[in-house]
Amino acid sequence: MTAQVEIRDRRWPWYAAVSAIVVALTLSMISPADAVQGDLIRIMYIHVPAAWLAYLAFTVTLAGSIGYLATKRMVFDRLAASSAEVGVYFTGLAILLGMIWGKPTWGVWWTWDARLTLTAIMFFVYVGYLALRRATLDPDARAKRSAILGVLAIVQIPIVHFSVVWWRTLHQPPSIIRPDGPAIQDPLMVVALVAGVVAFTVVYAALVTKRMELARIEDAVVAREATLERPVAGEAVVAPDLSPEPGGAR
Amino acid sequence: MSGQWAWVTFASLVFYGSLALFVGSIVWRLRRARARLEELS
Amino acid sequence: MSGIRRQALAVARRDLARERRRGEVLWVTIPFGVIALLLVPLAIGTDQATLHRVGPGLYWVVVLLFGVLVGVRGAADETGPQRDAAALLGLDPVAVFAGRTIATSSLLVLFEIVVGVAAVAFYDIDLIGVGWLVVVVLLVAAGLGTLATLASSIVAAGAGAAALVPLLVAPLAIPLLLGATQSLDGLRQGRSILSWILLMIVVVLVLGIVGVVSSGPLQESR
Amino acid sequence: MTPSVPVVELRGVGLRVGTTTILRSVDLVVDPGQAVGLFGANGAGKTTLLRILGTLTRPSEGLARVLGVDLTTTDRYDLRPRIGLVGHTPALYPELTLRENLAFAAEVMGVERGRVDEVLSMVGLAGAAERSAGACSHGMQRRAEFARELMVERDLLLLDEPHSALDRDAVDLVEGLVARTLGRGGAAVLVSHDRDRVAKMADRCVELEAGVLR
Repeated sequence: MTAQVEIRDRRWPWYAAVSAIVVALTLSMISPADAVQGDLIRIMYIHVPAAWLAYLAFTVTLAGSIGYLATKRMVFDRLAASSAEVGVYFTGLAILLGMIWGKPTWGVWWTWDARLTLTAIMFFVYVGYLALRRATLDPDARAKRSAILGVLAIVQIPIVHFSVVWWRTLHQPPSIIRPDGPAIQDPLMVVALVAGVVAFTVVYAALVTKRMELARIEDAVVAREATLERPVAGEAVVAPDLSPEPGGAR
Repeated sequence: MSGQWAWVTFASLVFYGSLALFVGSIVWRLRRARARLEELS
Repeated sequence: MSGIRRQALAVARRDLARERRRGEVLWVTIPFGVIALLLVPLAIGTDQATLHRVGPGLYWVVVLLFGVLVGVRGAADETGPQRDAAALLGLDPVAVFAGRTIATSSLLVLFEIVVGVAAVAFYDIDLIGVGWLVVVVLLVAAGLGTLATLASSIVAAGAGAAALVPLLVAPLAIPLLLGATQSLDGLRQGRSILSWILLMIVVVLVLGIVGVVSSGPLQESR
Repeated sequence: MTPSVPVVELRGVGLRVGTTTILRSVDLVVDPGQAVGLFGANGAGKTTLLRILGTLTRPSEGLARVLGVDLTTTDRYDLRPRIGLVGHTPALYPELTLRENLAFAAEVMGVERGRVDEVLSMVGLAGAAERSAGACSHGMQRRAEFARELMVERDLLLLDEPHSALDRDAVDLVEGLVARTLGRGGAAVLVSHDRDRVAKMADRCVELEAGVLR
């Protein structure tokens, strides 16, 4: 009974997210410094989980897109959209944190390594996805068009990935690849990293839950506005020169 | 070592700051949408 | 199937004839691309050796960024009544996609040739392996044409289309950019470029399949 | 076509876009061989109703069938070659000549090219075939669109303001086109402001008032 009441509380995702983050960040701060990187490794405890979420989020967007195309149920569209928005945030965060880590480690903000380049490309692909959603007003057209883009984006990612990796190996013999991944020596480091990944996943789930709630309410507002029937008969109605795409152009 | 902690602090600020902004934007949009729904019913 | 081919060719011919009369690509987009090539040395310096080295890469960047504009044209220049009338002719959406892609790709070949001549002249680019160059030029045109047509049919005609299509196309066109630049590099250094050619063929095929499969559902959401 | 199937069958059809109701519970049955005049003030929803019948807009409620095919399903796309629509805004490509415009239509529909010049002279545009559509007057463009409809045989003809911008000869042309369609068991819906002229061609007239059919 109690559990049910708690679940109904609309704030529970926030509570879960905040507690997970507190635990993970405490661990990341008390874990020992890395032998090579020193304290900079602490940035990794947020960078790596953020990067992991980027992939998770876009995979969920793909699932939502396919779900929508298969069933035409709006909940899948909301899932795809919410996950993409959260994913773009975490991709951006992962890139920024990577740069902040890279500057003291390598002396430069940016290197043209394959994974970094690919992450940046992915970021812009999904920025485009969100832009498409903003530009399309009719809910059904928006759901279908963005679902198709959601699938196209993922179909292209392996090809982009492959071409970028191939391009890097041609231009950078493996022997001079700088040390990138931190070598994990202490069990507490492993615990901190795992805790980070778990915590971020909880945060992701909370954000997507709330973002979907937002989408649902926005849809409800639109639906409610529609039922506030404008008096149709006995009055000059606005010009109904229907565009082929309601909300779109012409 | 203190230089490294400066970077770690910077990274933490970026993380907390951006997370607060992102969460804030969702909360703000939620409030606005709820208010609008309330207004309509 | 023959019906679709006939319709696709009719659409391609229509688009090309309209473009010939308007001259948008020939008199606007192509000069714009050439200007871009002209601007770079003004910004980075006119050192011949540097320009010779970065020339081919710059050329492909210009083709990718400005070539997208050739593809945006397609969706934006059809009015509602024109689209309705075409639909009631029984025009198959697959034929529309194929026809548009053919027209856009042909215009892109023209764009690549004219801008390419300018690039060779400005940056003193060596033309090595002309046979392969032709293949690369055609593959980039086909890939970019397909991608731009696909993106503009996803975006559909709208106020934001002209800005949105390039944003969708540019990141996904990266395999084409890498394929083209690496092929030119490979030709210069005598490496085999077969794998890059195959990569570009895969890109064209994948985009073509997505375009054909999605053309029906995209028409439906009108 | 089985004679028992009405060409148009609408029962309780409505259309809502976003917050606006454009059509509400429209009932309309048009049998083979019938022409129906559709009147109404500006903004009453006439053009929208025509677009629904032309499979271009999907109705949001009610039962809607043309030639027995449900207009809410994607099956409606198969109907398209059987429906002719001439709207009040010209649908020609202004850069192309009249002949090129019609040749495009012929090619898409699989009609032999010889028909193009044939129909152009039927509508009195043989001399203007090489002129680009954008340089032609509104009336000439409409004639060219009627010429397009003459190239094929449609089962449902939808004409929006068939008399506007047309002279006496061209009106005969429209009447001929309608008569031909009705003669082979098709039907026509004519939207107009001009009650007298349409009433002469139509078997029956209905009035659309602010989204409701009277």
